[in-house]
Amino acid sequence: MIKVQQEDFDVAAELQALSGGNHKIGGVTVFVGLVRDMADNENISAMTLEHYPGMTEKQLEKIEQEARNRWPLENSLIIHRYGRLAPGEQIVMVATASPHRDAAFDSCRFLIDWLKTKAPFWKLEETPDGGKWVDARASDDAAAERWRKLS
Amino acid sequence: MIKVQQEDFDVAAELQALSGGNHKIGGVTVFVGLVRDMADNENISAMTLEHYPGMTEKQLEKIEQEARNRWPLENSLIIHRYGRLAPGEQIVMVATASPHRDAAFDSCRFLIDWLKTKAPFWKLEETPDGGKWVDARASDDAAAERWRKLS
Amino acid sequence: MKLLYFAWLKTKTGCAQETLARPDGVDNVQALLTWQQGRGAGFADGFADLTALRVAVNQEYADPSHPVGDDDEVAFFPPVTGG
Amino acid sequence: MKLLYFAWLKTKTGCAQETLARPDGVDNVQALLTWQQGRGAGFADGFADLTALRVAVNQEYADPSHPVGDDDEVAFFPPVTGG
Repeated sequence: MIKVQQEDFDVAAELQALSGGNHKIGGVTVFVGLVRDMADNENISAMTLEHYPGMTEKQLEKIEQEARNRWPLENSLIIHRYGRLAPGEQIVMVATASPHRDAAFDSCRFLIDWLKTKAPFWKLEETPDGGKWVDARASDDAAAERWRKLS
Repeated sequence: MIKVQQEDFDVAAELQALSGGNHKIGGVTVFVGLVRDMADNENISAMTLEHYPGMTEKQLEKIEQEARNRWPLENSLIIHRYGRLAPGEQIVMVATASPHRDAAFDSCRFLIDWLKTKAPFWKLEETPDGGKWVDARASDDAAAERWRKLS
Repeated sequence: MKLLYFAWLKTKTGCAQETLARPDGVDNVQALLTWQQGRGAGFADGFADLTALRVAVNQEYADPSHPVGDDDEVAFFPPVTGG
Repeated sequence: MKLLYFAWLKTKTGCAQETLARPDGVDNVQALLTWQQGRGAGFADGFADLTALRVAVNQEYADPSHPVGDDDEVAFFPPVTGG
């Protein structure tokens, strides 16, 4: 399931919806990304996430489908917020549920790695010097590239 | 933090305690293990987790300390239950919080991999043929061995 | 065709979204990028370094050789930084 | 010394925990394992395949050469299956 939303999300409720009542599930891996108050040695007072409505959902659905093709998943979830967020706020949640923990771990990491290089979101950080668009990181490309070799 | 307990745990409350108010944290990875109703093609009606009180806590503390030595973690948590559990119930929760998602993912997986081969717990499954002690799996040893090479 | 701009490209061009007739001879992404570079100061600046830009046609990532037609939605943006 | 047994080893030996004087000449884990094999049917069965067992001395994993003393807590159990 894909959710692109401005409002916050409740990790416990989402996990309950993901795995509740399905007794084939042996492991659930979850990643939650949070807004930090510091990046590249600069203080961040807030961050605004811009996105491309329509394309975002399309890309996230493709990424999720790819994970479902690669791993034996009972369920999966991607939630990504947009709009203005303060330090400590939740940005993104990725969760995968599988009979086996290796599949749950690998697929969860795959989803967040690919999302970071494919889903059309852009971060504008509010710093003491004003707003700064975050640069894409080569390490994120490398992380996504890891998974390309598997296909 | 280590918790060895009979009672269930609340993932949301534990995550709040793990990361709440710490704005250096950029990513939290969580693994939750659940009781399955099927293992090796046999129906499981319930499972009893036996443990070695004292040694369990000691081993989990060593494992957690090793993770804190290897990765830049802001916080970490291992909760493991013992006693009789029904399918769908939570067995174990491992969570790590770090400024960086790679550290959060690697350390979380390290903790669950090592826990599975080091922490003195034993599963007794209730099957239609009676109680069966679960055999240790070579794949779990291999998973833990992966991490040994790093040290 | 409908053109969209995101993040600092929106700031530099001063444009979030526009609808216009497909320029003469512009039939793929590369031609459209070249055309953008000649539209004036803001666009010239935003499209100066094409390696810093990504293009999507109808919400799918597209290479320079990808065709563009009259009814297409074409988006221009820097590499994504979500997650 | 205090001896503990877990999982199917507890079932086979019929013993969860016992306190006894250290047997003569038993000064390491290997000697204690050999001594266990000679204690009668349940113990002989439980300790028949030593590769299927793990030993902890004072709650730390111990090799066969690890010394055991009068005040030690020694635990015997199959490979762990938690998580």
